[in-house]
Formats: sequence, C-alpha cells, structure tokens
Amino acid sequence: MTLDNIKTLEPSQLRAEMQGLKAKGFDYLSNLIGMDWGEEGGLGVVYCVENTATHEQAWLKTASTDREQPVLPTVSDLWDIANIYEREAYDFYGIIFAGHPDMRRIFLREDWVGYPMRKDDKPEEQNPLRMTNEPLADDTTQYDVQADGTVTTKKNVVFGPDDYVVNIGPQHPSTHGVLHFRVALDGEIIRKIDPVLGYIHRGVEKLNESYTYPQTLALTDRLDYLAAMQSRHALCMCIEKAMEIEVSERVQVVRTILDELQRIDSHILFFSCLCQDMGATTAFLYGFRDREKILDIFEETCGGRLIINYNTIGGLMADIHPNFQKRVKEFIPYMRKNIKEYHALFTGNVIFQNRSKGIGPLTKEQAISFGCTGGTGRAAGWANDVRKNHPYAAYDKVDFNQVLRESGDSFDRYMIRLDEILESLNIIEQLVDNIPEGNYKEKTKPIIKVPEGTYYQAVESSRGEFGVFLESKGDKSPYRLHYRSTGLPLVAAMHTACKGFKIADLVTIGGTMDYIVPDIDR
Amino acid sequence: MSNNNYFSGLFSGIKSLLVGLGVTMKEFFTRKITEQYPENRKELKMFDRFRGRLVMPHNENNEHKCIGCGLCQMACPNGSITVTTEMLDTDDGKKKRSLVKYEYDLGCCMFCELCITACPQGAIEFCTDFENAVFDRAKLVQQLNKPGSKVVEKKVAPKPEAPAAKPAPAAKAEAPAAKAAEPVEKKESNPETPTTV
Amino acid sequence: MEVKKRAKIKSFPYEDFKDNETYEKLVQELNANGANVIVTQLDNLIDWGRSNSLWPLTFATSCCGIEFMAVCAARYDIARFGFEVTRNSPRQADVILVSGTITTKMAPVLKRLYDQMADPKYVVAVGGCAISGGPFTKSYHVLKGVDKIIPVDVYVPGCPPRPESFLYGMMQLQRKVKVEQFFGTTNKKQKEPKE
Amino acid sequence: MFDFAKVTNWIDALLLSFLPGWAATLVECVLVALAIITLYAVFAIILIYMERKICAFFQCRLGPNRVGKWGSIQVLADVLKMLTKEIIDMKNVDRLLHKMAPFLVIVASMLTFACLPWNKGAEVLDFNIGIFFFLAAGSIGVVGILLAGWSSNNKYALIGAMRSGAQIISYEVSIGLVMLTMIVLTGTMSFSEICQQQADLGWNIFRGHVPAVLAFIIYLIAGNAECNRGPFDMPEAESELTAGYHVEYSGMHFGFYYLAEYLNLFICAGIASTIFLGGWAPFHVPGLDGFNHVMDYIPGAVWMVGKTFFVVFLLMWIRWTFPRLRIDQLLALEWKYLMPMSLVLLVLMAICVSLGLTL
Repeated sequence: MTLDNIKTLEPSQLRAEMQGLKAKGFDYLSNLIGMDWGEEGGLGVVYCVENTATHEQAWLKTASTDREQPVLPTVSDLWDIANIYEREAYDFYGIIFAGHPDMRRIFLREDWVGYPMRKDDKPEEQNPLRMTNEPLADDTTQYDVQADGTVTTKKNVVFGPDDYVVNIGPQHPSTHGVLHFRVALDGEIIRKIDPVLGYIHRGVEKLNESYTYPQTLALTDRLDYLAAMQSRHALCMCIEKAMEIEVSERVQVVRTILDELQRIDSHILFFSCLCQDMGATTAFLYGFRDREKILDIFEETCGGRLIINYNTIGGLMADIHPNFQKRVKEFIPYMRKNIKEYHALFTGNVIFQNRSKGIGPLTKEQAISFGCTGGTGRAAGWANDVRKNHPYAAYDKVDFNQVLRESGDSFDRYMIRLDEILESLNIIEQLVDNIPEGNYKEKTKPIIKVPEGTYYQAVESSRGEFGVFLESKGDKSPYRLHYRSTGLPLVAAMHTACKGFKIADLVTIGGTMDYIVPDIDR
Repeated sequence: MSNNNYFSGLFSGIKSLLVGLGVTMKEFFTRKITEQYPENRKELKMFDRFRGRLVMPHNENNEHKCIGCGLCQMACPNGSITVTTEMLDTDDGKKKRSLVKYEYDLGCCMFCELCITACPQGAIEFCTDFENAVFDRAKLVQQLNKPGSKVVEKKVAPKPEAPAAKPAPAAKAEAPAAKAAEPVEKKESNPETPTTV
Repeated sequence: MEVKKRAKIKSFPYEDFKDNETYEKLVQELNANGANVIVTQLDNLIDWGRSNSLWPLTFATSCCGIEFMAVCAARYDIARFGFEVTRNSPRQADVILVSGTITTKMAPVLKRLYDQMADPKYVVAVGGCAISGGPFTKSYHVLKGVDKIIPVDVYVPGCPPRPESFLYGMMQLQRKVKVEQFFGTTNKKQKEPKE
Repeated sequence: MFDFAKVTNWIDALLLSFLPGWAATLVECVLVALAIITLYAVFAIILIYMERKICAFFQCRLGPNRVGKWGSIQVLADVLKMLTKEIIDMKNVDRLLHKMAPFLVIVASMLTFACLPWNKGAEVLDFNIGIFFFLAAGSIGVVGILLAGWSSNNKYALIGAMRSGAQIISYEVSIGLVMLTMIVLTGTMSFSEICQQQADLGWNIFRGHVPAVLAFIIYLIAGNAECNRGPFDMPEAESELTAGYHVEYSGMHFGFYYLAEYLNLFICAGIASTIFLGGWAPFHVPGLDGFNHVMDYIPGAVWMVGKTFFVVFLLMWIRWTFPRLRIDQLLALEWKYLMPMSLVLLVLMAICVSLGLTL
C-alpha cells in the first residue's frame, strides 16, 4: 500500500502522540524504522502502530537534524519491542533515544566505528577486519534529556559481578544459527537473558540501497530462508503496487499455493528441529523425509530447493511445471497421513508433554507488546494473521481458519504449527485444481523505476508478519528498503518467556519460538 | 496431586511411550528412502530447471551467441560475471563489438538468473551439473566461451531460444528494448577494452 | 623411491572428478621427498581411517546449514560415508564445514573454533558466502571468503549447494586426506591462510 | 552344558607343569587381562556399529555402507582416526585430574565388564558378593565424570558433570533396590551361582513372575540412566550443553568416554540378562525335552551374548524414540516413581518368596 499520509511530528510532540495512540488501542508497534533523510531531512524514525482490534494502522515519523548527536524520545516504555528496535536504530543511524535504559549496539561489534546505514558513512574504511575477541560490556548507558535540554548519561548494569553468566552461542547447536545469548544462571535456573545479535548481520538493507530493484529481490530469499517464497512475494508485491502493475489471477493463485507450501516446509522443519533439540533425533529425520517432497515440488518448478528464486516483479520467473499440480495433489494426502505419525511419535509423548506444557508462556498482552506475530502470537490468542487482517494474493478467495490457542506456552506454540500445516493443506487443496489461465508474467520495463513515494506491504510469512517498507525517490534503486523481521520480536521476548525456567527449557522455548537468525540480523 | 492423578498419569504416560515405540518399530521395517548418490550417478537426473552452474552453449562449429553487450554483467548483483570485449572492423567498415573472454565466478554466483533474463541473445543458460567442488579457489573462475570460438553469424542464427513457456514471454519482448536503452551504460561497465590480439 | 599415491573413491571413477590438475600437483608436493614402503603402507592405513571418519563440527550460520541438515537426513544420508557423527565440541571434530555467511563479527569466533580443533583438521568452504562472500560480497559486514582467515581444503560452490554437491565435496576432501602423510608434514599443520 | 572351567583348568595345569605357582598365576592374570581388553575393544566396535546401523534403520535411512561391505569396518576407521588424533593440552585446566578422568571412567567400566559371567566356568571376577562388587566398581565411573567436568574449567562441562553426578547417584538407589529384590529371589550375590540356579530352575524373570518383570523394567530404565543414554543423556545433552562433561576432551581421551558409553550400555544389558534372563542358561520349556535338548547344544556364551544384544537392542530402540527429559523431571522420575516402586517390589518379592509363590 502507498503511504501518503505519514504524520510528521516534532520530536517533542512524539511521546504525547504515542501515548494517545496507545490509549486508543493501537497496542501493536509493528515497525520502528530508522531513516536518514540527508542534511535537511535529518535522521529520524518512522513508526507504524496498529490497532489489534480494528487492524487500523497509523504511520508517524519524526526526525532530528542534528547529525552529531541526534536525540529522539524513546517509546520503549510503551511497547516492549521498541527497546530492541530503538537499539537497532541507534546501531545503524546513531540516533540516541532519550530515556532508553540500554543504549548499546545490538548488531555490530561494540568497538565498531560509525553508523553504517547513514548515507554519508563509509563503514568499510573505518572498520577493518578485527580478529580480536569481541569486547562485551557488562554495563550500559542510558541517555536522558534534562529540562534545560542538556543530555546526561547514566550507567545501568546488565550483568553484575555475582552473576554466573553462561554464553549460549554463537556456536551452539540449539540456537538455530549464530545467535548468542548471555544467560545468567542460578544453578539450572535462568535469571536473565541478554541476546547479542549480529553474527549474521549481512547488511542487506544497506546493500539494497545500491542495488537495482530486480537485484534486491535476490537477497530476500536469503533473509528467512524458510520463508523465501513469502519474503520475495512481499517485495514483489510492494514494487508491483508502487508501479501499479496488475498481476494476473494465475500468478496470484500460484503465488498463494507456493506460499502455503513454503509454510508447510517451514513448519515441518520447525517440528524437526524442535525434536532434534529435545533429543528425539528420529522424529527429526521423519520431518526431513517429508520435507523433501516439498523441495522436489519447488525444485521442479522453480529450479531451487531452498533458495527458490521464483517470484519476480510482475509475476513469476517461469510458468509452473506441467507436473506441478500432480505432485501437489499427491503430496496433500501423504502429508495428512504423516502428521498423524508426528502426533503419535512426538506430540502425545509424555516426556514431551511434560517438557512443553506450561513452559515459557507468553500472555496475549506480552505477545502484542513484543510484536510476536505468527504462530507465537496466535498461540497466546492474538489473532494476527495478515492473510485474514489484510488479505492479499488469493487469500480472500479461499476458505481457511485462523488457528488460535489460549495459553501461549511452548506446547501451544508447537500445536499451532502442526495445525497450520493442515490449514495450509486445505488452502492448497482449494486452489490447486483451479489455477486460472493467464500470463505468468506481466510486461515490465527493462529498467524498473519505482515512482517517488513510500510504500509498505506485509505478508504472513512462515513465522509472522513480514513487512517490506520501501521509500523511493524515483531512482532505479530504492532510497530505503527496510524489512520487518519476523524473528527479532521473538528473540526480544526470550527473556520474558524464559525467566525462571531451567536451562533445558531455554532450548524448548527457543525451539518453539521458531526464529531464523539471518532474518533477525538481516 | 491426588493419588488418582498419580496413577492415571503414570498409565497414560506409559501408553504414550508405547505408541511412540510402535511408530519407530514400524519404520524399522519399512523401505528406506535413501538415495545413494555416488552409486546412483548414472541414473541420477536433475530437474531441468535446476541451476547448477552457468554455461554458454556452443554449436558444433564452436560458435556461441554472445555478442558481448555486457548486459549480464550489469545485471549481476555481485559481480560474478566479467565480460571482456574488443572492437573489430567488419567488412562493411562498421565497428563491431566482439567477445574476447567471458569470465564467470562460480564461487560467487548466487543463481538468481538475472543474467539470463537480461541476455538479449539467449547466449547463456544454467546447466544441471552439480559436481563442482574443487581444491583451488581459482578453479572456480571459469571462462565460458571456448578458446577459438566466435559468435554465430546473425543470418544463420536461429531466433534466440525463449525459455519453454507458453504465453509470449515478456523476456523476449523486453530484449530489444533493453538493447536500445543500454548503449551508454554498457561502455562504462567495461571501460577497458583489451588491445586487439 | 617414487611412491605415487592416488586415492580411489568407491563408485566414482578418478577421471570423473573435477580439478584433477590441482590434485596431481598436491600429490606431487606431498610426495616430493618420497618415503619407504613400510611407512607408506602405514600412512595408507591411517589415511584410510581418517578419510572415512571425518566427523563434522555442527557449524552452520545460514542457508547452507539447512542443506547440511538435509544431507544428514534420510534421503541423502551422509552416514553412508560414516560422517554422521556430528560433534558439537570443536575438540572432537575433524572437519569444519563452513556453511553460510561469515560476517566480520563472526570471523574471530570462526578462527577460534578452528584453533580449538585438534589436528589433523580440515576446512570445507560450503556455498558462495563462505567461498567469496557470495551474494553479500559488496556488504560492509561480510568476510569475503573464509580462506582469508583459515586455510580451506575444499570449496563447494552453490547457493546453497544441493546435497549431492555436498557429498561430492566431501568425497573430494576424502581424496585429499587419502594422499596425506602421517609421518610427515600434515599431522601437525602450520598452514597459514592465503594472502 | 559345556563347562568352560575345563579349559581354564587345563591351561592352569599346563602352566603349573613348567612354572612355579606364583608365575603361573601371573601369566594367567596377564592372559585373562588381555582377553578382557580384547573382548572389550571388540564389543565396543560391534556396539558402535550396531548402534549406527540400528539408529539408521529406525530413521528410514541406511547408515554406514561405504566402508567395507555394508559399512562393516566403519568403526575401525573411526578408531584409527581417533588413535592418531591430537590430544590437546590446555592451559587453564587442572592437568592431573583432567588427564586422569578418562582413565577412571574406563577403569570402572572394565572392572564391571569383568564381572559378567560369559559361560559356565568362564567368570573373571566371581565372588560371593559379586553384585555388591559390581555396584561398587560401577560407581567409580561417576568420579571420572565429575572430575572431567570439574577439571575442564568450562561452564558447560561443569553443569554436565553436576547433572551426571545427581543422576547417577539417584539411579543407583533404584538399581540397588531392584538387585536386592532379585537377591531375595535367588538368595545369593554371586553371579555364577545366580546363573547356575537359573540353568537348573528356570530364568528368574519367569520364576519371579510379576515382581521380577516389573523389576526388569525398572532395571532397564535405571540402567539406561546410569549409562547416561537417551532419553536420560542430560550430562552431555547435545542441544543444551554441546557435549557436556567431555566438551574439552579430544583425541583418544574423548575416545575413552565414547567407548565407555557403549560398553556401559553393554554391561548394563549384560547384567540384566544375567540377573533376569538367565545369563548363559539356555531357554528351557518344562516338559518339552526334545526342545530343551536342542537348546542345550547352543553354547552358553552364545546365549549370554545373544540375550545381552537383545537387551541392547531394546535400549537402543528406546533411545531413538524418545525425547530427552529435563534434569528435574529425571530426578522426579527416580524419587517419585522408580524408588517407591522398587521398594514395593522388594516387599512383594519377599512376600512371594516366603510364601513360596515363586515358580
């Protein structure tokens, strides 16, 4: 959608406005995007808050023209997730949020020089490869603006000298990639988790600013590689809407089917990895056995197993393979049968039940405040499915349920995913026989230039709301292309979910949260 | 916890464990799905659309279709392709661009297919060969045009093959337009034309 | 005495392997000094053991890691080669499969992991990211090839390489291991990364 | 039934014929030690191969099949590699304890291994308090694990070792009680006598019927926990503690832990088959003399090893099916379920025996 009504606020007005919105029921902060609008525009932030009852969105922005020490007020006390989003903006743009309790870098090393996402920063010149071990401070700085306008600092403690801190990751089998948790333990009990991110921060958003639009597509697959279809779908849709390209019905339906296949793929992998983490290696292999069927469908039609590279601006790279429908139709009953096996082998198992029921619960309020979309939010009873709330592609033409559960503990998060596999199968079943005829790709200009403006498009990716925020100045490269990570809120919520549980539960909770690290770090 | 709970929990727990054991035992006797790769090399066939590595097909006269326009190089997001060209005088006195070396870094390629979509001639394509591991990084930089090869003469050349698709592919329509739109930028992409051999 | 080792890999003819030129060169280098027969036989035995027991470190940073999981899973089953004993502790692993992007923040960690491994240790760079930075070559936070910090034995291109290429890469590594000399240089490597 | 004592007596006589008594004993000890070590190694290799194959079959794949026929010499390759792998010397460890720990583990495992009765007359360590000795020797292993965790100077290793300590000591209670239950039935603590009795009177699991079957199940669970194997592999819980107490060990030191893990499994299964399934005693059905006669032709060692591998298979089946417990649940399982149950069993068995209700 085109955002032509972003409300511009002075930094001083921001907090009052935000508090007002929060009171009006805008309780989900879906985006907090750092921006660099150059010398005149200054360094600023774009906020998007959503009302979880009406699904109405409000977009706001604010900026400070001081490039030396830009200070904006924090909203981290209003929404929990703002804490980590503001650290991201600080890390990339050097924007200081007054009143934020923990102004540390989050993605880059603490000894990193400069703020790489600023348009005038030259990160590579100032930052040669440092092979020394990374310094990790045990305390942090809070900046406050006093009544007279001066900025004061104060030290906050992250870990005290008495904390028994264990580093889990970045190289650890159950962090699903290179995530690093610093965990303060009391015996086996977790007292505090401090995530250290950025071990797979690949600077995708910065790269995008130098890429042409077709080139930016190539990177979306590699963000959340288990939602490659959906991420790329989101970006394509965003660009298509901005350029007012109508894609054919055929493309819409094929994209929907593939998105759902991708979701099943991701949820099977979720199941497998959770089993692996909890020591049931055999179930892990059963999951992978079934996943290979989807990968075959992908590979035959799209040419890739994991990095699929299929959606493109205006349609698809190639038409679906003649075998596509046959294979998909074979897969549906096969998968339904095997889901029963999963339940028999793992879900019903008393050990698993005891290890997951009541473990790491997130309440609905917490899930919303942390912006934990996707299965994690729905397990807590938050109806956040983008497919229902803001329908796109062919989702308004199919009949499906939004699976919701109540307690938001690990078991519910697990069950949500397995139930969603069945829902996705239903969606595919409704569509696969009725793929309409039509072009598989619309004609586009050889050089794609998006008209000036700001655009946002969200899709329901495998693990939540994946959003593409695009600001264009009418060039062939985007001025700013930001992705709303689905995993970052999940990691942010880890401390809340894990506190008071045991170190073995960290594995269960992390597994059921289902985050993918390259998507967190981007 | 009441006594009742204790025992019913115990028995339902044991039952769930037995169900699990049953599932694994059933799998123990089902056919294994493993594909034995090096043993099945002869039967192993990749899907047609699988992207193994980039190749430039040559016909039996050692001719390829690349005219050296450099569009692929420009389309490539991370510089895996380097096209070196030279200017030759044709018989009718015009200058004509001709390909000298088409270098492709397999170790860098991300298989996004942008080069293939960009190519107006259909000169490059992905093959399904997947056995590419080497000991030396330098070996991954491949020269795609065979030594001594030359471009197919326009009159003889058939229409560039469009990918197997039924509706008139946009790629084809896009191709001439792209060609027309590009000439200026093409030059800056490969400024150094090697001296004629 | 000219002793020429040339590894045989089951069901895979020597000629079908790629990059045999580098391999021949390697063989020449390793056998430059020659060796006596008994030592050679012992060497062969140890190399046979080592090449068939390359336990990988579970190290995955991104996409390629998922393909590595697929290789370990039922359909491709790396266990057929005996490599399924993935170790989580670098002390017990033989080969580190660098699968995925290595960022500059991760680079010291990777180096440390490599240093923690016991000799003889091998490195396989899997996928474009590990070989050259791949899709992210132009990024400010990505290491452009792991061979800048640790010596790499085999490069497996692909983005991500499909499971068969993975296995092929492992066979290439087996070939390399099979020509090494226990009573020589390779047991205690002091290799330095390129450049 | 062939009595292996004939062979040992013959060797003894042969040696005494040209050696003084002390020298003969010395030579015999060396011979036996060699035999035990060889057996130990051979069984370790077989078990590892078996585990890898069986686990693969449960997981619908093939397992090792490229090294040798059906991958049969895969483990030899692993052993060769492990032997020639560097053992890393670390700076900040407690050197002595760090180096000693794996040996303690392997010594404990070998001592208990020597307790197994292989055949009639083929027992290495056979006292009248054999079971007692077995339990005592088995608990040395936990010292090795604790030392490994402590001396490694690594937080993961320490947590793993502490878990292991808590786990093994708890489960030893059940094992002790269950064994006591069976001692009530047999009336002896010597392994050879237990086996002989079962050869004469029938296997204990049949003789002791209900309490014996329950005791067998409890023993399997507790024994599995003693070996630190899934679903009780908390100390090394890969996904939590990377490799647990042996995270800092490399080369053959790690190899010792690896071997000991499998051999402990074998010993646990071996003791189960000795105490419950008759050890080397063949399977007899009362009344079917022809059948019993055929069974007698199968050597005792085959029975013993066969039964043991059967139990090993059961344990592997369990391992490759279930997820891992959490440490507090593991202890709850012991103290809230297994221990009370084994106490009840002990009483039940005592009642059965005193009322003559055994078969």
